Amino acid sequence: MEQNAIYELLAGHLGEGALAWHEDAVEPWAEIAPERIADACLFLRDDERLDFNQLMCLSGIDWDGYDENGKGKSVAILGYTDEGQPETTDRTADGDLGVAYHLYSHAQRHKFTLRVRVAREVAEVPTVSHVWPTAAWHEREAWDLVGIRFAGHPDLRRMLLDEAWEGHPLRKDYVMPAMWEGVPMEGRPLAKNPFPATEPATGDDGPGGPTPPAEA
Amino acid sequence: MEILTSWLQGLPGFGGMSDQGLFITGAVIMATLMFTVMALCAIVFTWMERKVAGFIQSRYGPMRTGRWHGWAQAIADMLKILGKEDIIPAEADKGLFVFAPLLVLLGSLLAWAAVPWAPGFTAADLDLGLFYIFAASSMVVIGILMAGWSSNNKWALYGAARGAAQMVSYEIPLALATIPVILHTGSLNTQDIVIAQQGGIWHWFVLRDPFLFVAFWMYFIASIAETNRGPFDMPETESELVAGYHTEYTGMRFAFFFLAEYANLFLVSLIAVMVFLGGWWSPIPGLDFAPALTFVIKGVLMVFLNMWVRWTLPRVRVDQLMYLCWKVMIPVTLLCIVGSGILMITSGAAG
Amino acid sequence: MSRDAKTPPAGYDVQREHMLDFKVDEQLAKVVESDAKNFILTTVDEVFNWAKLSSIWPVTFGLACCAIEMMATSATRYDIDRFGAGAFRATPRQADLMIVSGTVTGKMATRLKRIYDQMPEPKWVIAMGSCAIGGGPYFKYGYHVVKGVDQMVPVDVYVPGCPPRPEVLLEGLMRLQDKIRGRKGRFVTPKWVTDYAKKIPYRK
Amino acid sequence: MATGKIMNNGWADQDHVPGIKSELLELNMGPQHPATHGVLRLLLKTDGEIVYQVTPVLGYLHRCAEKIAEGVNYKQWVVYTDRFDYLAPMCCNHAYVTAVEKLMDVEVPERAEHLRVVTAELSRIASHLIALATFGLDMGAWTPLLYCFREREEILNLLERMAGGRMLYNYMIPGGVRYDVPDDSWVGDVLDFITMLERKKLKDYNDLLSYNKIFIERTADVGVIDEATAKAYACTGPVLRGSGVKFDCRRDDPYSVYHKFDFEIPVGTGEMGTVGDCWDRYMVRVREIEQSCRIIRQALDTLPDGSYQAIPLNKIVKVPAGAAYSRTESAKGEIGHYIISDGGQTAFRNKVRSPSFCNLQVVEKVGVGQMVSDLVALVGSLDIVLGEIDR
Amino acid sequence: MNVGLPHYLTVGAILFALGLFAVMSRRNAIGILMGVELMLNASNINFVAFSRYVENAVDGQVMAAFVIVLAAAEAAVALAIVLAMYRNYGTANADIAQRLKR
Amino acid sequence: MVQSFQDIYAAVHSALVGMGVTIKHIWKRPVTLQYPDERQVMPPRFRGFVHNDMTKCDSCGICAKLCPVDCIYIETEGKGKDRWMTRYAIDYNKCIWCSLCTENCHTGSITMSHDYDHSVYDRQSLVYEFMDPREQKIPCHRATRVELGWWVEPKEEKAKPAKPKAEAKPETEAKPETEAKPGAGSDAKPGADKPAAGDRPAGDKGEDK
Amino acid sequence: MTGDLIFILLALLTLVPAVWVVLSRNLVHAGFALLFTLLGAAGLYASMAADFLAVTQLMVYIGGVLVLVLFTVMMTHVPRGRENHGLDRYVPAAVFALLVFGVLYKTITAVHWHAVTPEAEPTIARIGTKVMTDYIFPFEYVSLVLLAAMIGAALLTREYRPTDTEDAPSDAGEDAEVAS
Amino acid sequence: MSMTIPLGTVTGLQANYATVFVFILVGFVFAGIALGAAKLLRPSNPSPAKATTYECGEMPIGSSWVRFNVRFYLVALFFIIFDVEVIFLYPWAVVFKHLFPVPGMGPIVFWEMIIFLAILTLGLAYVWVKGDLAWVKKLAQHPASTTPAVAPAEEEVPAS
Ligand code: SF4
Ligand code: SF4
Ligand code: SF4
Repeated sequence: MEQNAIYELLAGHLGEGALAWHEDAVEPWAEIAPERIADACLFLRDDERLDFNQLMCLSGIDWDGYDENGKGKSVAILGYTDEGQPETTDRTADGDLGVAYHLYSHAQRHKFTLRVRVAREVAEVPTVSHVWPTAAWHEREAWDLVGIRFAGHPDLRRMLLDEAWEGHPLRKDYVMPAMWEGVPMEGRPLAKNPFPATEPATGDDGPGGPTPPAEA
Repeated sequence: MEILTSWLQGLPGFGGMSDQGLFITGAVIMATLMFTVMALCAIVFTWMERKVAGFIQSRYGPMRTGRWHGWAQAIADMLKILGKEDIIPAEADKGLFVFAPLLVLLGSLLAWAAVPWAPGFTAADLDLGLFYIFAASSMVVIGILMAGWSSNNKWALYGAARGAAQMVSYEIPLALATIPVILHTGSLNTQDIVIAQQGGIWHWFVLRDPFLFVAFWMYFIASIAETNRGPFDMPETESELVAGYHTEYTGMRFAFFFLAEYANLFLVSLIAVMVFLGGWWSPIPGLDFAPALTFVIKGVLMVFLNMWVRWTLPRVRVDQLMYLCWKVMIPVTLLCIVGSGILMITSGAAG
Repeated sequence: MSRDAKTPPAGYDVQREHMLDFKVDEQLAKVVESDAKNFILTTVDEVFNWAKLSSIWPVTFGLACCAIEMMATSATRYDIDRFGAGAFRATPRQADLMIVSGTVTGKMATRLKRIYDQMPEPKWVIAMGSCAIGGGPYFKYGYHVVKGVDQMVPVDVYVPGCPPRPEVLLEGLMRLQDKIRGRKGRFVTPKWVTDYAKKIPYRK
Repeated sequence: MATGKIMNNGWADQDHVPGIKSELLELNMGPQHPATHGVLRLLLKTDGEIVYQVTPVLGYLHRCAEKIAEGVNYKQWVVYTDRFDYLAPMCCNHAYVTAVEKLMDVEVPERAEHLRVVTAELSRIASHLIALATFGLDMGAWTPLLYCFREREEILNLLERMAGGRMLYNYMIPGGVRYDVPDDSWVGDVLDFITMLERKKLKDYNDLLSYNKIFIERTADVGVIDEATAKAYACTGPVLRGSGVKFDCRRDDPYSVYHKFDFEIPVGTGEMGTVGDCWDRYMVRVREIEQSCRIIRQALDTLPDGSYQAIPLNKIVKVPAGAAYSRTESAKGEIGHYIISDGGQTAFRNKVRSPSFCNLQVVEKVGVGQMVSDLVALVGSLDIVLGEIDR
Repeated sequence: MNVGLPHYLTVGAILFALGLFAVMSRRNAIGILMGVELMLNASNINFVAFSRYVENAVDGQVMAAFVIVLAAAEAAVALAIVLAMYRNYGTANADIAQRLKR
Repeated sequence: MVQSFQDIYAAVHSALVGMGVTIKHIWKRPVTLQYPDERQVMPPRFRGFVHNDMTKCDSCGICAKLCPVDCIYIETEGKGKDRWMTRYAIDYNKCIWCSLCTENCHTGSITMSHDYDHSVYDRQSLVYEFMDPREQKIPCHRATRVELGWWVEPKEEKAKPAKPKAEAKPETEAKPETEAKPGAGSDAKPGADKPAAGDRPAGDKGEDK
Repeated sequence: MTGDLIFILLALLTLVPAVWVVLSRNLVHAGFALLFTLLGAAGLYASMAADFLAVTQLMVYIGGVLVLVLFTVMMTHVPRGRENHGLDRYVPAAVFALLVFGVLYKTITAVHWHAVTPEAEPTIARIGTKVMTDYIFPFEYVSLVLLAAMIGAALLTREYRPTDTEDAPSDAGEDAEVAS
Repeated sequence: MSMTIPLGTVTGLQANYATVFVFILVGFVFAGIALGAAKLLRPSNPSPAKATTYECGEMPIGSSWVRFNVRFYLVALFFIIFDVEVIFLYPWAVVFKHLFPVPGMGPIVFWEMIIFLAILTLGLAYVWVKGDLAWVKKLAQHPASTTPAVAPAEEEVPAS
């Protein structure tokens, strides 16, 4: 089925106010009000004309710093320096968070994309794990990495990181940890120039110095 | 024993020795010999296993330790294990943990006492030889249970439970499969059993009658299971229970299990040879030059068969293992006993 | 093109690998000489060292992509068993060597440490692959990656590569054997690096 | 039957309390366990041999790939896609470049697509070989593992000639592939190899493993994932097909040039037991190897001439702003990349939908009530790879 | 010392007394069972000793064999009962089980 | 009953078939490559350690920028014509042998060598220093280089003479490449693939032995 | 002399662990101690030329009963394998046991046994003959007893049995069992 | 076969068992030597971390000293019965050949054992039919049974 037709059906179900349609994108997508997402998904799954029985993907997104017009202005994320120390910044992130749902129907062979957007402070979206069981893990992952809480999720624990982990790494303002539960996460500066101007390079096992052993 | 004691008597220093002294000296020498053989077979067979596995898998196996095809590999392994630190887990039941490997080792060592190496050459020439061998090796079960339980490790516990259940189960078909042979020999003495097979390959029990043939294969399968190898290595299943009952064992204590495993492997092969494959008799009558050598060669061939099976077949599941034992092998061996008995009666062999 | 050259290509120095054999060569002789006071002890030591280096049982410890290469090393074509190191033990209790093959993440690092602790001594660690050596590709943004397993456990040999070819792991194993033998092996920086450095004309 | 009964088949734990629930043995399978194919940890609750609950714990190989995607540029990120499914890196490369190209809207030269298909299929074969190998190993068969690795080495050699890397190739780039066919004999060698594989080696595996009675007993009727479950959990790839669903992105959502080729989609038929059991999943992989061989043969036979790069190698790729989800069929299943670009050199967000991640989820449901050994079989037959689950 | 019948009988008696002690002092049903096994072994020793030193026939041994066999059967059933008890009362403690029964 | 006999037959039969397969392999020659004694010849595109020919490198820093893991360390001092390179190092703690650096080097100095086996005992030794600033510093500016007499022709010229030298390698893909790729990019490739014969050893001992 | 020594060793091997069996607070330890007692008893049989019995003891007691006992101990899971018992029982039990032992010992020493020490002979054939002839009915009876024991024990341990508190159908579990 | 070495009361037949006894002692001695040698040679560097229980790298949850599944017990139980059967089969097998020809004994010897076997086979058949030899394998087939496991994050599977 055509994307537009799907949208029409969905809009018919949800009512106009609940969603917006972005048609000209590479991949058209419908923006849905967060509180209606579970409803919409149930409809998309159960309506036999649509029959979206597969949730291909569920992605949590931090929209902070995204420039809609696409001038490549997105903020640089923080990492570790060459010395292995975490980079820091004064910038505070403020953009919205979002979730994208990619649906597919085995029977009808069509796809559809939904998106929701929530304010960073709210960061809560209804779960769709009762619609598609597979969403359970995706949502856990989104909670883990992006920090979007899914209301009604049966088991919203962190998925990839440890329960005790601090912060949600895929947020744009995430500062890399230096230490975690006794495990050093920072690197060690290895890039040091081994040739300080005065000291001679030494040793068998020394860094690749200019003194190879005599070859036979 | 007799050979040994009389030989000892002939030695200069032993002439004036009392009979008891002679006997004890003889027994100690014998036990030492058996122990050495046992250790040796662990060494030889680990190497052999790795080579056989290697060649089956189109690779080489050990190549570099000791130059020629890594012949010294197992020696190095043993020496290294000797120098490994010994860890007793804090949570373990220390006494039992320490004792379990000894028991396993002892269980297999004891069984070696009754192996008929050559005419008249048995460490303990027991009237109940075969029966005794099975009985002695049943001590291994306790050792395994002990090891698994005392480790206080869940995988070890699983391994021990599986191992014990498996070994006790397969003891039955193992013992039952030999009974048709006992019917023929009328003696449990290991020497007698071999002597009864004199006269070329057609007199070996495996080829005496069809039931015995089936019994032999039953024995073979049961012996694989009894040694926890091949497709029946449930207690050690690397891919399920990390290393089974010896998960927590290190160094020398682990080596004891290792030793016992290969000693048992060789032992059951030797028993197969002794009971079914004509012991030290060569296939062609009259060509019995080196009885002990023939015996050992046949044993090694059986071991090879064992390895071949091991490196070919996937592993069965626990319940299938039990199924195989209780629902296939025990009925079949019972059938073999009855069938062989009837054949004996009808052919007039009884009497 | 022939990939399966069974002979070393030209310029490859076979000699250097013969350091592996249980034979007193010059360098070892030097080591031995210094200990010559107690001849027996030295010999016994030597024998045990030989045993240790000939029978390095690794623990089955695969972490990531490199683990596949580790498997490949133990598989048909490269066959780590030739060195006596093919007896992969599933339990650290019976292992001598931990091949940290892959990315060590924060969550795994504590487990890795525990497994290492549970190994009986003497024990060795090979860090295989860039990740295990120094965080590798995950150095910069790897918030969950430990940059170098040597921050968790002492590492004896570093095997570079991403993933290192099986040969390299074998080479690392040989270097480990050298180390056990009591010498630090040969010079480790490849010669071509220094050779080129030498070729550059001097300034002035 | 009452629930309590089952619980009570093991005995009570506390003293003096009649009819109390039994204590289940809680044990960790993994993260370092031979059966978990990496550093997966399965938290089991068992009673004897029966598993009452499976809780996969992930993240032991969480390598922060999605974060890195926001930090490195599009071409550098190809390197990291290699490391998702390190058993079939070409497939991952392919998935990623397809997604980027979808956003960039570039026309990829035919030749490049053919080369991509060939390498990806070779990679798929390699991955399936490892799947067979490790599955056999889980079942206790060592030797097939070694044989499969032997054949895999051949593939790696071919791909190494092609791409330079032995295992991780970094071969595809947005807009094409990095290198052309390396030498004149390469095509012939590939054809020789697949012929040999089809004719001889697969037969060996079948003799040794697939049709071995013990193997069948261990895998048939074990770990049955029925069609409804498979779809609900968004299983893809051989897992879905093993459950009898004839779905394959290469055919049903065509990308690259797969529409040009004639191949079949093997599905589980329940030949040895129930549709969707471990044996079916295993066999689907074996049959897919054959199909991959067919594809390779066709792709090489019709290998067009012309350029193989639409974007020169030394150009920095910039992707226009927008978002696109693209999915391809990797060896493990459907691998999807959701790329949000803001027009810069690096992706704004790159979510990877990894097939193993979704496939593994089914363990929570299907693993319950299995024996420990069957759980091993189930996990083995899912053919997960942790690099892509944890990313 | 010339080892003879009395020595064996004494060993048997000690073993029997120990078994008795176990039966009386143990609370755990399995402990009691172990005590019973000790006593059975004691009686077996006596059987064999008599058969060897008094009668020189194998009847005593046959008897002992039957005892062993029956002990095995007894152990099987008794342990099954222990298990049943454990399942029903949650304890292998004979006293408590008895109390719970009421 | 019949079923169970069939099962037994199937089990025995399949086991025997499997054993046939395995015994077949016992007699075959193993496919193992006995590594330290035998080595395989690497294909031309093989990516070993990254190697930089310091005589050509002008420390433009492209490679360092393109490296996805930032493992190339270039240090220079001075400015303009008096700019000297004091360090060129590659950190194999991080390098993932991806060859991205070699693709865009405009002088073709950085290449992937065929050397791959160098385990070390010390993590520091994996930082390969390609030059020793105590012995020499390398001029960066073209004019200075010309002046000092170690100007190396730009790649376009360099690539062509390099080709015939690589005759040992049967690969010929350089041609379609150059056609396909416009600009300098096309020539990055041959440099990546081909060692300047004689310059680069296959084994660590070098061919000069 | 050597015989005496062996006897003493065997008697110690029997009795010392037996004390442990009796006194150990850890039932698993008691079980393993029982192993030695049984081993010692087997040794005593052997020293009395009852070789068949000795081996039977090894096989049935050690290989069978003991395994069973250990399994049961492990299954009933006395916490940490320990049993709590107080002294209150020790005293009467000890007194009674000593009393019994006293009586027995008195009997042993009081009676003059007409002991003979004949030459030892292989026993198995004789036992076999005996079983086939004199003891034929006890023998068949034993088989019935074993059958009964097996069925009884199987019944008792069947997994889905109704209990006091729960009343599920007794064989419900079996229908679902997959005989694999 | 028996040796007649005067060994106090350990005579003749027992001599072989004395050998077994010596085997036990020698076994212990050798094990002791091996352990002693290892003790001399091995390093010892205990630490609390080293002595933790290995459970795939995780800290174990609870002790492993919990009860086993009854299955294993049942196996041992049946074993014991059949073990006894074997015990009686051995003397029978030994005398069979000798007793069978004795007039009047043949049928008795034969049928007696057949009856014995038959009775025990009956037992085997009983437990077989009753399913005691089968492992309860599929928990999933008990509809209510998935509930004890703490429900994973799953809901009703949607019809698709
Ligand atoms: S070093 Fe490379 S191959 Fe190895 S684990 Fe890390 S990314 Fe994977
Ligand atoms: S890109 Fe080439 S010339 Fe520039 S710094 Fe790197 S190696 Fe030198
Ligand atoms: S090969 Fe890749 S990782 Fe290594 S230096 Fe070059 S660009 Fe960096």
